[in-house]
Amino acid sequence: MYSDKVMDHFKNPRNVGEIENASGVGEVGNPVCGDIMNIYLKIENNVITDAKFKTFGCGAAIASSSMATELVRGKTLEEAWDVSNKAVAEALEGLPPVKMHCSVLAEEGIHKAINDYRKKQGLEPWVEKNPHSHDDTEMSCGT
Amino acid sequence: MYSDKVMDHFKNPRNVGEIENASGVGEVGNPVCGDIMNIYLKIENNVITDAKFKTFGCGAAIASSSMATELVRGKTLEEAWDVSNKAVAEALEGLPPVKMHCSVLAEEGIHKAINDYRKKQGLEPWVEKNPHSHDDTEMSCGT
Amino acid sequence: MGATRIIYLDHSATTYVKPEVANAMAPYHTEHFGNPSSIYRIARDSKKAIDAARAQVAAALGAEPDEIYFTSGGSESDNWAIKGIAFANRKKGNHIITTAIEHHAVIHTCQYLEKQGFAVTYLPVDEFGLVSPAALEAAITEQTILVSIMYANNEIGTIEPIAELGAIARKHKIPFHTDAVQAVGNVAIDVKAQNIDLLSLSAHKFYGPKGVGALYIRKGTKIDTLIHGGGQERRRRAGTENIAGIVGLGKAIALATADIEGHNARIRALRDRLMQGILAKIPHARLNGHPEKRLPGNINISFEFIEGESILLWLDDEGICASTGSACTSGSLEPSHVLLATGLPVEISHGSLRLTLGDVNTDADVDFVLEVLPKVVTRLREMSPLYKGKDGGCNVQ
Amino acid sequence: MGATRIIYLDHSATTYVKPEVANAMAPYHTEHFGNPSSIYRIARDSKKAIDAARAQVAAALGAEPDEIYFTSGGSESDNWAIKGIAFANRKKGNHIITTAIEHHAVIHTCQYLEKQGFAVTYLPVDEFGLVSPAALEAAITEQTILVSIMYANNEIGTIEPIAELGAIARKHKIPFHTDAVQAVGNVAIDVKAQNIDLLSLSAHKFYGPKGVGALYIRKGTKIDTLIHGGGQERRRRAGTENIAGIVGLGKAIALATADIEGHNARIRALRDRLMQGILAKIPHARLNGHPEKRLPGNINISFEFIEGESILLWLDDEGICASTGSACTSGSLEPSHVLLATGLPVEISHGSLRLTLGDVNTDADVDFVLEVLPKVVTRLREMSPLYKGKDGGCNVQ
Ligand SMILES: Cc1ncc(COP(=O)(O)O)c(C=O)c1O
Ligand SMILES: Cc1ncc(COP(=O)(O)O)c(C=O)c1O
Repeated sequence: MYSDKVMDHFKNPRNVGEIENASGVGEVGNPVCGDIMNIYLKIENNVITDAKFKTFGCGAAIASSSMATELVRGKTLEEAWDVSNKAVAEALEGLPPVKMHCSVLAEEGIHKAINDYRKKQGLEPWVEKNPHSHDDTEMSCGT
Repeated sequence: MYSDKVMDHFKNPRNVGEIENASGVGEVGNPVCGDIMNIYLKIENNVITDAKFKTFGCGAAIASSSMATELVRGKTLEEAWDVSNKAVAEALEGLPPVKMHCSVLAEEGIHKAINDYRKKQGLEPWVEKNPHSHDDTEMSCGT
Repeated sequence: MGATRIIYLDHSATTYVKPEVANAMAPYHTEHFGNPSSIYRIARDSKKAIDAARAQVAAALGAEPDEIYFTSGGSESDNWAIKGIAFANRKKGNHIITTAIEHHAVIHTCQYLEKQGFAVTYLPVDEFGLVSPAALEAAITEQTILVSIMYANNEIGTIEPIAELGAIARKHKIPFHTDAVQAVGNVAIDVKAQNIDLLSLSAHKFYGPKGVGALYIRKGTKIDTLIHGGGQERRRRAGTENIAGIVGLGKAIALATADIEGHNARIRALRDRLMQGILAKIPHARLNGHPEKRLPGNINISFEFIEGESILLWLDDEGICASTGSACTSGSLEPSHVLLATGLPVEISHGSLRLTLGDVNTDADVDFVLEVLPKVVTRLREMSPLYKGKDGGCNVQ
Repeated sequence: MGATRIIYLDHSATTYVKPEVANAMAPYHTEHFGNPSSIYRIARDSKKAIDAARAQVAAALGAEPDEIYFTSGGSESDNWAIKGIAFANRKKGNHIITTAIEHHAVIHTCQYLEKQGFAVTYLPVDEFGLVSPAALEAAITEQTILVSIMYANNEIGTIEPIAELGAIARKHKIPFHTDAVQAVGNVAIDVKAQNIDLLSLSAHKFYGPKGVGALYIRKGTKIDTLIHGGGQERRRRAGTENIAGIVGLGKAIALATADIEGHNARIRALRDRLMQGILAKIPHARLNGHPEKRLPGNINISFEFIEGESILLWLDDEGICASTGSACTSGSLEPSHVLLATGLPVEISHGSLRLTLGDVNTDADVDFVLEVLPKVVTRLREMSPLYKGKDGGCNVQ
């Protein structure tokens, strides 16, 4: 059901943990849906220098968190903002249709963490370009 | 599906043929139903001295004709009249429920041949004691 | 009980499972037994096996794998197609068109729907068992929601003009179902080219196991589920999958459709020799079905003055397995509705014999039947009150 | 992909076929393949084999052989029982009573009937998953035409008071169906003593093949046919019989019911050690289902702060086959309707694990799971945002 890449990121998740005094934190999902992701970003000079996560969820949720934190590390905020759920899923060599919402959650987590940082900086939060219609998710709790 | 006795009477039918100038003939059944039996009796001094048949029909129809002619040979007309379809079926060690009507046909054939004889003799035909309601036949063409 | 050698001439009733098929199935009972809906590896093996079989079935029909749904056999497929379409489209209309010569799995289902308020037209057939496309066109009304016409008849072997019939249904935007249970492996099928929206098949008619079949449902077809429950078969047919059976079906359909023409040529040659031999040797015998448009292995002949079951019993005694019509009515007293629909008189239809050849049959089998059958017919005619001698008159014609 | 040894703990999803069963089935594919409806000898062998299997099933249930109908599995049996009774009694009433914890084969069928104009009451259960006889009695109306209550639950293993529930339905002259798919082989069943009018079972849950099951229908019960067609199964279930499957079902049920108590004692001992070990070793874990009234092989435990699928994936990596609930929903995102019905909060129900033991399991298996599972739970908790340390507070309780 899962690609080898998903299984690798599930079994050896990168960047598990919290960042103390993180520059931005994104908490998404809810326990009723069976998925919660907390994304922690350390941001220096507009660049993400560290990214960590804690996730309650299925294999795809854990792998998506792991991959998303990998993908945004070292990126500028603008670049990180553009990391889409599709990019996360592709980097994982695909997700089953019923699990696509996990990659969406990861994208939302990153966005939320970035905007948390922007708010703390007194900046306008960025607006979702195309708020997820979740077209590509076969079913998705709470959407 | 058929008992050994039925198969024996089917494969080695007794008394196949016609009797020239038979004392009584009984023709029953009809081709639309897939069964026709012609019973021929030779009667001397109120006793059936010969009985033959010709039958168009299934294995049970042929076996029933064979057995019925066997059973009435040597009997008085009164005794022969009392040979019931059940007696024929029992002598054959049973018939499948859907095939019970074949034994009924045999009984009717004998009765018809006896009454044919009685009519030729100027006698009242005997009346069926319990005209077959065919209760015991699961399905029966034309009844 | 004379014969020890068995000559099986009832392949349309059911076939044996080919050894390659049985071998393919075996590991899925004891080894790869995981429930394909489960998450762990041994279950994923089951899932893969089912996907592979689905691809095999799709390839055999010119369909996409996700248009194939596994069922428990031809009867379930027919019931699902017909009731599923009927109930899903009830608001659109209540009229169903089928034919007078369908298998009971279609006819009895339609009769059930009649009790549920649907109206059913049973198209007539000509003397060869052919359905007329013009008659189909004429029968269509505003209310028509389904056309179901069998691909090839199980009793007389007649092959219907499916592509043409399908085109008419398609033109009127009415879903077109065909019961192809007897056709698969004998006729090249292409559901797209032939305008087929739903197609039923059953593995045990082409050397696969009994109790497994499939329904092809063209993408986008609106159909109710027949067996509700778990999410198997993309939520359309519930029930833990019969993995071994499905693997067997896949293997069997791949074998059966690998070389249809070569297979048919061999069977047809044997069949023609047997058929012509019988007609030449036995007087008062008449071929039922179409002379050319028929299944390669099918022979159906009526012998006047005698009854079919008694022929079967004698043949069985000689080790020859045959039937009077479809297997499921061979225990019944009713004359074949198919033969009657071709206009055969009832009394003659009682004397019908179906011989259906398959991959096991040989020239020796044909010779043996040609030796035995005439004797059986003669013997039975001699005790028939309808038969007045070889050339004499008779009271049924 | 670590493990090479497989520890199968998902017997409620499906079982392997026992070698004795597979051996009994084998000859019916290639050798005794005749269609049982046919007249010749090789077909009569098939017929005899089916009759023998029917007698085996009847004996296991305390029924008469002619009350047993073979089907393609538990889902078909459930669909047939429920739709068959509903449609046959439509004129009498439109009300059906079932429970909130049925298998989807029952629930989705009832939901379909709701769309067809029937009204369905889903009886609640207590925290252990038990249905209350008083609640059943109270739910019955003049319109009630069917009561369907499962014998034992497939997720949490709770065994319902079937005889008592059946007696209430009987008193009101309402047909009583029970889905006994998980019960056969684990509980002694006597349909007469337990007032059961219809009972569904499926071979692959007791070491028989997949794709074959049975429905017991008490003599005199008014029920419509689900699969129309040929005259098989005394004209009530059409389709060429899955002879090999039916023979396998017969053999498997005979084996499974030969010594239920002995079998249960062994399984229960293993199960209890595993269950108690898990609860002792892992904090914030809670047993679902009834402490005593449960299937001998069933364990269902919720682990707070973590999600079930990720537990399964780790266990699979160690060669342990398990599930979160029923197999057919393990790919789904929805929390178990059974756990929710027992009052478990949604967020905790996501972290549930079902382990179901069977005849292959050993003490070594139990030891291994007790070694592996606590590590898996710890690992996942450590990356869970909900978990605040072993004794710390947490935001879901
Ligand atoms: C309680 C229950 N009912 C019905 C079924 C359906 O049986 P099958 O998968 O054989 O159709 C199952 C198992 O899947 C079950 O556990
Ligand atoms: C034309 C046709 N349709 C349907 C069926 C039913 O198939 P099954 O017996 O596999 O249910 C058969 C054979 O029995 C058939 O010949």
